[in-house]
Amino acid sequence: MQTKAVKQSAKKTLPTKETKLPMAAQSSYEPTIVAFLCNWCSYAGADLAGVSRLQYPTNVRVVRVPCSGRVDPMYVIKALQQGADGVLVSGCHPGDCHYISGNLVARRKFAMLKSFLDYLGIEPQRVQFSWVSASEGGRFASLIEKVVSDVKKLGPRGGSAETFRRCHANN
Amino acid sequence: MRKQAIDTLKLKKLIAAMGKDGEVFGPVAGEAGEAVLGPLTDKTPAVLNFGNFKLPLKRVFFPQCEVLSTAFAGTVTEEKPEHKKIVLFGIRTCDAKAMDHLDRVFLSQDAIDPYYSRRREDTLVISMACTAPASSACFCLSTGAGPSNRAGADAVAFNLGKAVVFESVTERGDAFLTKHKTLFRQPTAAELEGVKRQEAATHKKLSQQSLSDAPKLLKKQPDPGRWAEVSATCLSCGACTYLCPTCHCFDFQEESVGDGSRKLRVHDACMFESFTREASGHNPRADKSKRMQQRVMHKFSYAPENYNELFCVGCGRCIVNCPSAIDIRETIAKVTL
Amino acid sequence: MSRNPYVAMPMRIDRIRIENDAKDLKTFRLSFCNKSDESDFRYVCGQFAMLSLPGTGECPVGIASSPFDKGVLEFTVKRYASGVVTTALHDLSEGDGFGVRGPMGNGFPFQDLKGKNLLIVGGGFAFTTLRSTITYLLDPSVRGDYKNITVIYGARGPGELLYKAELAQWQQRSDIKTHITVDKGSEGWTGRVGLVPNVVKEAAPSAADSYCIVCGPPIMLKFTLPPLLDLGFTPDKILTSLERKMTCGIGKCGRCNIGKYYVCKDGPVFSYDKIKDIPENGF
Amino acid sequence: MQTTEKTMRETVKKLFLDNKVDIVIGFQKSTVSDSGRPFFARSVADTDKLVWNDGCAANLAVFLPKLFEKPLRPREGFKPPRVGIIVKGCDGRSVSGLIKEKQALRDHLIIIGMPCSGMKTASKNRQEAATVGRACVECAAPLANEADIVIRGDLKKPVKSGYDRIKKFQSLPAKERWERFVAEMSKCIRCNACRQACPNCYCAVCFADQKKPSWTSQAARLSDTIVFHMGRMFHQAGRCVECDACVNACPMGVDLRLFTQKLAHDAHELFGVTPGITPEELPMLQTFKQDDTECFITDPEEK
Repeated sequence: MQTKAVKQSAKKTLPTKETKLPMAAQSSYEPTIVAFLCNWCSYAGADLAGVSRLQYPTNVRVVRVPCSGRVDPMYVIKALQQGADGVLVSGCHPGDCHYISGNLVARRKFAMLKSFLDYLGIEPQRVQFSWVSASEGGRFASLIEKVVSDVKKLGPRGGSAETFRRCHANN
Repeated sequence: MRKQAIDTLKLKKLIAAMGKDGEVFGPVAGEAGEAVLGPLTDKTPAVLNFGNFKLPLKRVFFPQCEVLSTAFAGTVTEEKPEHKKIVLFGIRTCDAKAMDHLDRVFLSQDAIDPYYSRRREDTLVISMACTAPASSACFCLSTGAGPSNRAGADAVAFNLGKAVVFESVTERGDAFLTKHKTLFRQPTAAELEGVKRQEAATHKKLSQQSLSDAPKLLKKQPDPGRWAEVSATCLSCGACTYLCPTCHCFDFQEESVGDGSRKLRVHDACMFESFTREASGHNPRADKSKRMQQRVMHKFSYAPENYNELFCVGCGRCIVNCPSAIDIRETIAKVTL
Repeated sequence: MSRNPYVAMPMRIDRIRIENDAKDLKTFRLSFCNKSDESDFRYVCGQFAMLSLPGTGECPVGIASSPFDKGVLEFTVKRYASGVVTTALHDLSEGDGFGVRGPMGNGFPFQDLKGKNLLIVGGGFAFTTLRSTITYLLDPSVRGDYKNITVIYGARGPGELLYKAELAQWQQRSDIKTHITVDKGSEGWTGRVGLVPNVVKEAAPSAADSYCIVCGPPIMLKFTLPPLLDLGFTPDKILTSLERKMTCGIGKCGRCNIGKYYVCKDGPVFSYDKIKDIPENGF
Repeated sequence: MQTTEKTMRETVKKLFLDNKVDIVIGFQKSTVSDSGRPFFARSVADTDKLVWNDGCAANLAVFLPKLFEKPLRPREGFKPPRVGIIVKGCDGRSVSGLIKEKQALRDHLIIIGMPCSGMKTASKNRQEAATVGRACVECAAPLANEADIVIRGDLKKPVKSGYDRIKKFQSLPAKERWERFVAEMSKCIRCNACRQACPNCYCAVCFADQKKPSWTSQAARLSDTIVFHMGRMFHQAGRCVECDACVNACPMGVDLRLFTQKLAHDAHELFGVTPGITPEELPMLQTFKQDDTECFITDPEEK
């Protein structure tokens, strides 16, 4: 493998010193989950969970999108690269889409994406998809609990995805 | 210019001795059996009979991606080029010649590139003359480089089978021969004759067609329609430029890392549509025929005007690796017809 | 070792002025963060610099201040919707900092211009380095070196004219003749209406013992060059400034190559005879 | 093969003589080897330069979108060119896909189907001799199904399923899969040859070249390279016809097929779609069925 050899040689001979950038110290592992929630159902579901004073882990960072169909697969890939430990996409249940079929198109897309990322070696627990309606505050809370505990079980992304993540790796 | 010889069996000793001057790199067997540029050690001896590396030598001095500065909290820190002594042994003469070309760009007196110049200073280049073309796409004679040209190297080696004859080119090369004089001996008359014979024999195996007229012909500004014709099957990828030993276009990229950022210098290619696209949306080279024209003209017309040298060494990498098998020699012939 | 040409010197924004009605042109007045940079930064009107925003990128901008303006540099930046750096620059406020790499390019050849009449023709946003030049020429210490100075400056509309306060000052002066024109007038505009090439034809300054400096969009150059040639300006006496996408600014990265020249190193100022036969000149 | 070549030349010549085409995209002999390289024949005189041999591996469909692109300011009386194209089975699938995605005009296109017996691809390492590519070994449809003219000759026997390698890779632990993926990615020099050679990559501005937002940079940083390839490959979901144009174009010998083939495999397994063959009306990811799979959906209430 020529590239490898040349890259290694380049590395050995020409070490560009790369200043380590200060990072927030992490004592106990709390993963960061980026959640893309559709405006009409899942975001409202999250709201309901809050209003109902349901407890769920604080690891989730919500991005409100108009529809699960609006979520470009690149969002998921980019979130993982930029350091998210897990990504959740959630929309309306099939049949309930505000735009009639946005979530059904999304379903095909994410069936392919999840299978593809899994195949490349990104643990399936890191990329999850679900349906939560506006009335399912409880379901939302237990969904977040499940996703966070799944990702926690995998441990910090020192494993398979380390090379991918830009924050720490000097690659 | 001095000549010294060494028995091939002693080459290992020489490489070990060179290791004291810096890390020694040369052609070693890669995983798939092809020769790659790697560290020469006891366990990985130099492969002396090889075509050429897939990747051009420029990447050692001008890596595809390097960090120029780091910014954090409003302060920009310069990443200074570091000193690291290297010896390159047994690389191809066309690649060395290409470094001579790049020197003219990166070491031009009005603005010296500190990164390139540091690496160039720290590297001793010992090339090895070719004995046969690496592929049917080799055309080094046509560009004036030739299989045993001396430019860009500190010393050139000739592999005669039982012995290797070294010829110094620069003062540094001279110093290298002096430093290891205990390992070298004076070449015999037969060996000197052998070098000459080898050079002549290799010349015969190469295409004799000369491209020295190209700058004159291209200066006449070929018809744009011809450029469109020759670039019709071009896919606008960067395989030709990224693998070219003399192409040196680059770009700066900013990379955000955590709360800070890094400024990178990365290779870029004039064949990409985005290369000259301006913020206003205007693109002076929006058409691929214009980009092909730029690449060919830069190598065969502008560079000769500025540096009196064709910026092509005839290594043939662009021909072999082009997905559409576009041949730069044919392109020039067609547009200047 | 000399200065790393790829590393910018830090500067601070002292003042931001919005120049036009469309609010996409802002003039940044900068001061040097390091005193040593100030003494190192020697420039000639017509040169440019790379404005460098860490984490975003760089863009080349002509220097709009005059070398006689001590301790400050001014840059007028146009924001483009698809321009990453120009948009980020426009989002900055006074007191913020960014980097400047330069000065770059050749600038106007004042040695050759000494003792000559000067015609300065500018169009639109390209007036920045011409403002630098005019301010420089009007300085009492150098004004005597040059003969008559005529300025023709046009913009699309009155709201798009740059440096309005200075334009008004120049019009009051007797040592410079200023023609200001707009393509299309608006309410309250009492000045001239007409395209730059037509104003050149009308004003018809003598080409005898003269140099012409003309900067503007390619389309303006295309139509202004013929009347200038008709007036008797020879191509070697017509100076213009080109623009190209640039990265390094020192003639290495290959982006701004036109013919055998690099706009960043051999230009941006070229006499018309040097570039008129290069097909990629843009006009 | 020689008679096939002769028939092909005659056919193309006739198209020109009958004034049915303006351009025919075919192959001509390369300057450095015997293999074919892309060639635009524009007149009867050019037809003698056309070749057909076992080195005609390039996917010629890649040129179609640009040929049919309507200029920004079309001249009066602008008409798209009438194009003839020499296709193998894989190229034919690409052409069908492009027609479906409105990148090629069916009524301006004459598809000339060639009997493909498998193409040898030039070795990425100069020492090795050219061998029949994996795409050809695993090809299930060597003859274009939408051809207007079919040239007879030796046809490769189609295989039933070429997904053994995918299944084997799938059975490896996630860590090993990722390592292999990263090893392939680290060979990449970001020359974009894969993208440019792919008929499906016709976007006016590729996501990788976008500046606002900037998805990935041109910097050959491993992390950015991974984003580029993940993005580019996933854009082929339900569209990849397994022609291996990307693999053949890659100067560094990156085994992209190992990954793109998974998308083709999934399109078939999950949605019953074989791009370029299944006569569906819309591209796979632009449509849906009520009963599409839900097997990947997380159900928090499930124990």
